[in-house]
Amino acid sequence: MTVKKKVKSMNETQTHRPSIIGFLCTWCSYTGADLAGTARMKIPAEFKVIRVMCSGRIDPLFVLKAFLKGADGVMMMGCHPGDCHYQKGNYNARRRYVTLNNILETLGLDKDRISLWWVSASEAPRFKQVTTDFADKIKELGPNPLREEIFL
Amino acid sequence: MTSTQKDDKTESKTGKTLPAEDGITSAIINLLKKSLAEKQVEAIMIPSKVPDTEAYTWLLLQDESLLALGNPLPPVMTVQGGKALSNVTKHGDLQEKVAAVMRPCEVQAAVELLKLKQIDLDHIYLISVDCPGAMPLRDYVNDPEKTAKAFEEAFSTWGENESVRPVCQICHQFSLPAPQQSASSDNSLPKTEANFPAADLHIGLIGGDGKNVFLIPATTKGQDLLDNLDLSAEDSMANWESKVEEIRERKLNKRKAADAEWQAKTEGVDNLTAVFDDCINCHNCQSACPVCYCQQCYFDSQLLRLSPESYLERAEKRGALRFPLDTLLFHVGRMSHMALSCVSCGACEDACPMSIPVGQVFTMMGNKTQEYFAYSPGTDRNEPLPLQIFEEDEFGEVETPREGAEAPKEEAEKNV
Amino acid sequence: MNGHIGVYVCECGPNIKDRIDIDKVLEDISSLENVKVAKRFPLLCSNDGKKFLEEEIAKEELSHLVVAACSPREHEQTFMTVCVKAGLNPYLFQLINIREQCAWMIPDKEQATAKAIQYIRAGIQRVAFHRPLEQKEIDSIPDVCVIGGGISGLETSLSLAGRDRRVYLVEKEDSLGGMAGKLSKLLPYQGSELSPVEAKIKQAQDNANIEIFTSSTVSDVRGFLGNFDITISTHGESSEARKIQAGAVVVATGFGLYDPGDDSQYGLGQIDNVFTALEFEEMLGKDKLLLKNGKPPKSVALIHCIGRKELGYCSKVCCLYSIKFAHLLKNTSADIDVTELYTDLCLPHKSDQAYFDEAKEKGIRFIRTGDDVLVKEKGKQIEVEYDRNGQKDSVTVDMVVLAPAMVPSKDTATLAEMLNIPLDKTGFFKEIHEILDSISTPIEGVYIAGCAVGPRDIPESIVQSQAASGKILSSLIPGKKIRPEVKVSEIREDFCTGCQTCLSICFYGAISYDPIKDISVVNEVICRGCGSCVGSCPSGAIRSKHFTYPQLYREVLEALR
Amino acid sequence: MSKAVKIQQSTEDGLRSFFESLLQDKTVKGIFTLRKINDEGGVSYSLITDADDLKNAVPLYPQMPVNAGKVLSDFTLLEPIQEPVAAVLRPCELRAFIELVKRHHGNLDNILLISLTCGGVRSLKSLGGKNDLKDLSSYWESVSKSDLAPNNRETCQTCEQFIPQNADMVIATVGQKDMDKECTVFLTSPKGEEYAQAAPGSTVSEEMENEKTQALMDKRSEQKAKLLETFKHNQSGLKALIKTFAPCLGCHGCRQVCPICLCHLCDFDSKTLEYQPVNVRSELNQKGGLKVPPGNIFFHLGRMSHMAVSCVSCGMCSDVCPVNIPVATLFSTVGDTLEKVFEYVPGRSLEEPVPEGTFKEQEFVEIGEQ
Repeated sequence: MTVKKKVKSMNETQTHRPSIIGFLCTWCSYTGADLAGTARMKIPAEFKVIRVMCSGRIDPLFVLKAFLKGADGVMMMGCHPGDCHYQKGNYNARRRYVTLNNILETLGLDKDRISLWWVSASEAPRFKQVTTDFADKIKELGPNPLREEIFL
Repeated sequence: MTSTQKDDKTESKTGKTLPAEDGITSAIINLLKKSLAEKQVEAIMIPSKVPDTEAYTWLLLQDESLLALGNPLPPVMTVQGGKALSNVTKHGDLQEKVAAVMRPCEVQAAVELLKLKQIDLDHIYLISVDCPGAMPLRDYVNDPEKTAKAFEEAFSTWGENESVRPVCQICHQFSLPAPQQSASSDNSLPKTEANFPAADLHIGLIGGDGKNVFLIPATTKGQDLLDNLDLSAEDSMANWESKVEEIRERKLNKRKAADAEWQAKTEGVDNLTAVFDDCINCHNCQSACPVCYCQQCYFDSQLLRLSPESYLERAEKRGALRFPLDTLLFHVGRMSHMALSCVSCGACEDACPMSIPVGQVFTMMGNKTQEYFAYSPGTDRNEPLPLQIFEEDEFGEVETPREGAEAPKEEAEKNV
Repeated sequence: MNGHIGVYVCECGPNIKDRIDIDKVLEDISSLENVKVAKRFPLLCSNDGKKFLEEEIAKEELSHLVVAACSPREHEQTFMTVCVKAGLNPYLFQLINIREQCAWMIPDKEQATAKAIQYIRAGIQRVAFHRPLEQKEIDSIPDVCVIGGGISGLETSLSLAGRDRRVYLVEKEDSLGGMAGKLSKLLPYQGSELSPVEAKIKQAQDNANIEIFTSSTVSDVRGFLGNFDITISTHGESSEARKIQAGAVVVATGFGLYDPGDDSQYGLGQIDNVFTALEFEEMLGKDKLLLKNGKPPKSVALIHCIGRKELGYCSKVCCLYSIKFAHLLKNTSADIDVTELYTDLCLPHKSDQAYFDEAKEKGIRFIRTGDDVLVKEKGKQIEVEYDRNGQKDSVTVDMVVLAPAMVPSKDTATLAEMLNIPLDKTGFFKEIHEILDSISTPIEGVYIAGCAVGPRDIPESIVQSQAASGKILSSLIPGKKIRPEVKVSEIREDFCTGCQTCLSICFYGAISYDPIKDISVVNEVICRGCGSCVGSCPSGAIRSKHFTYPQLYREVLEALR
Repeated sequence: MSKAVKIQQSTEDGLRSFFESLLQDKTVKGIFTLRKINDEGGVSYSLITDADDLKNAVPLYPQMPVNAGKVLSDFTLLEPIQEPVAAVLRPCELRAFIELVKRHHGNLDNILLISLTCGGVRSLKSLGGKNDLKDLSSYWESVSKSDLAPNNRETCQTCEQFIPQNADMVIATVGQKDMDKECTVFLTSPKGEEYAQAAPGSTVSEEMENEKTQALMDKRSEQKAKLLETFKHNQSGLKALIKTFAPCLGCHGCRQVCPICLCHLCDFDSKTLEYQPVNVRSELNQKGGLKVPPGNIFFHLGRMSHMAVSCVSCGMCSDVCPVNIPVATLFSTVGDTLEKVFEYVPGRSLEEPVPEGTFKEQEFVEIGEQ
């Protein structure tokens, strides 16, 4: 596809709808999300899933990158502590989240746009609840100013 | 060298004289606006001022309103333009027509990087501007207002200004980068794609007294751009040319003097060592250098590391061993890697926290080696890098080329 | 990249067709860079569908395949098989979940369609960065390492050796037998007077398939089902380490006994003639059932449930052996006065009730007390104070025997760490499921048996050991190949700076350090591909295959459209 | 009370004669310390093996050309030192070295760690980049008065960890009135006491942390509080962050000199994170423009997420920044936050596992559950 066409089709989708990225561990949270779908639960359309093997795989740099690229919200999701398919990956995820969270807070950036949730394979209702609550929160926060920021 | 200058004079260039009622900056900005509006280019890369700050940075822009921040000739050179352009095109064609407005030495760097496959100019219009030099970055950071004022004066005192950076004071490539004595340099227009010099389009200021700017196409690409903008190059640029040559002569002489001075100051290892004494190995010079493009610098790599025992031995040989090790080896080694392509932009000197005159020393070394190979960096895209070619019967007299690089290494350890 | 990507959207009956405007989807994506063909199909997971895809891959000479259908958990494998059949590396394929996590989640058809487009665009971007990956196959080792030489360890070893498996039996004490070996007599109704433990030890020693390591511990374990590298350290005057390989590990490390502590209300170690059950067993064994003054006791109090309240679980065996003690005491002299103080009676087996009734007939007193029992000196005798339905009461005796609860044996935590298997809140090893699968752990090939899992009596331990053996015999079949994880981590050598943070992050010990190259090295057979090490590497030297930075970054970019 | 050696010479001479005796009776093979390299007041770290060369040693010179922790790490990276060497480091340099050793970048074997109660170092910036440190009287005067020395690095003015941990010996400077007459060295480990036997002085026992060091501590804490306030006002928030880093050249000198940044090939300089044409286009189209080179803030925040938890606040980064970005202020402020969060003090102990390599199951339990 030529650049011109690409530019056009991108500009069409420019009218800003909030975008929330969810990094989901495949064993618990992603399964929980599937279950929510199977149960025909209504999940915010702006919530987009990126599947990883373990919440421990979620490199803080991804989250940071997504945040700086203008994601209105980023959710890290994994198995509840003690239930990790790989034993302890989610504990690492938690530490990395805490690190990032505190960096953003100290620098006075929108730390609330980044969140971490434990959602098990059977917790479809919880999945619906946390995604919906977070989506509402993001709507309150409004669009991520970084999306338009040039001098990054 | 001067002979080539004369040849240039014989055939005078043509270009387009553009009135600049509201000053040269707005004249150039309007030109860029026009080319955006008329879809001649899809984006502009130009130094711009970050809102609410005194800081300049490169901006690649599509939204013409952003041009308000643009300044084709900011008082300082932040990131070297060639490096900046390489940064966004080294992984391939941008597929967007971009007009990149740069200082001549930045254009030169871009051309060197092209030869080194570190940049993709397919959709890029390189536009150079007559450059009065740049102010020392440290001065600007410490007192932007004062430094900016001082810079304004540089436009009236072409080639004579003392407040611009030392390397700028002796820079002879302040205008359309011209080959020195390279065979392929034939400055008659129009240039064919097969043989173009550095910039596609040059913007002359010298002789315009701030009331006019001159648009001088240097390649067919540049010429087409002007034609499509209804700015065909019909006016004679003789006046501009002669003034440029005049200044160039003066600066070449200054440069000779400076080179001689620095050669004396750096003669022998002890002197050279003294110059780099204060070096703290931050390697800012290397990372600021446009033609130091290595992903992993050899001198940062583990390759030079030794066991503690051998460090101790080396120390005992001399009573004391300086750390970090091989500071001088780094500079001399880097020199040996890039001196031929050094465009004397002074980015290294600006970046040095210890105010080591690294730019001036490298400029001197650069000149020497470049003259040696009759090579002038970044002025002709088709001129091959000397170290990528060789003639079997050249330099018969030279015995062991590595000696030069080795000796200082040994000495560097001493520093006592 | 100039690839030939084929994109196929599954209607999945009405599931996707009715909720997503597939034609709109196709229109949008068919024009994208590198997309050779984009089509729809009624049901791709059907035989027709699979056949269709197979033909398409060949016909269109696809370099990459993208299928937009259901969750990868549903049919990723199905379509990967199709790829293999069609001669396309299955890792050059991406399944986009537009059913569960799109069509079924978003009632609004327009929104659902828009999101489906985004997901598929992301998939196309991602798949362009996929690299072909190869499925390795390695031989499995049928041998088994059994940790713990108690009744469970012995039973496991014997039943495995019986099926000609080589067994490495590791016991930390200098002799086999464990706790059960210390019992003087089993309950009379449980058969012969001669301890069956000794019989089993003998059998094990005589069995050529069993190699016994006494005074030894397992000091390192790496690997997974079919492929464990194990180091056994033998202590003593000449301590040595021996490296063995095994296909499975059985942890049968038994239990320890609750220590109420010197300052407890039970006077243990303070008052003469207060003994623990184990000390009492030894006296029985030596047939020297005497007080400190050398005289036989005229009255004995047996206190159950020591530590039950503190630990929060019943140890299941104390009641029975206390009753056993009572019987044995009565057998020594009929007129000895025996009192049993318990808070709850636990009589799990069919013969237990009769055994208890028999004890009562023999005149043994059973008193149900509250939790607070106080043992104190009273002249030459011992007074045991307790409350009974809220009434303070006491009994005065010559000897007190305490029945302390079973607790995890002391090296349990270290072993759990080494084997990466969890403990539960009681500190015993945690089973996959207390009821449905009480001998498996989250680590394939590592099993737990006997009191290592929690309080068990001998029959239960034996049954568990046999169960563990059965699991191993049915899952670890000689000659059967093992297929290790494909999507593992790899080190980019020139980036690695040797800080070894990843070593401490990897739970599987899959990463080791190469001092020559001064870099970390991933053992691709052991690595499970969780990718936790990636986020821990400051140099970005670790890449997790099939979840690389560019691959995930494409998804991020598209999600932000 | 801790043991100390008193030498009846000026502190610097005292140290020199101590080092001399160490070298002469071969107790150590070399002395690693700051050393004059020219008459313009230039200094660099050197490994001195020849006793005669000690005249050039300036162990207390208030300047940090490089973080010595980084140098010692390079020195011992391949293998431990075989024969004893004495090294003089400032507390933050020692902390950096410990952090590096924990990351298997260096080895403490056979190094006699000599540190000092640190009055801070002068910022290279304050010298206009020139190494002209001949006149130190003002510096030493304020140190003896437990004052904040003029022209010190900002991180030094706010440093509350100027009393070293993990050292074998500690040279007393803060609040020392007569450093021109006497040299006091505290012996803070058995190793230190053993080596001190070579020292030409009398053993006394004194309080290393006394009201004088406390006085400096108070001033620094006050300064730190002030800095944090101004930080909250000037450096906090997106706009402020962008302003702060607007002049950044992307030279990554801050990373190059950072002792904790140990990667020999930084992820942020690698192809992985470089912009492909498609990224450039998409951002250009999305925003109408982008800064070149791109990813500036990403680099700084990313680097932060990698090393801030171990930041020893030595201030090298700010000092080498050609455009005066207060890098150190930002990083050490974030470092302080993380220090509290993970209860991890960089360089405090060799035993504490590095935060990024470990976790506690019982920490942050509320997170992710609500």
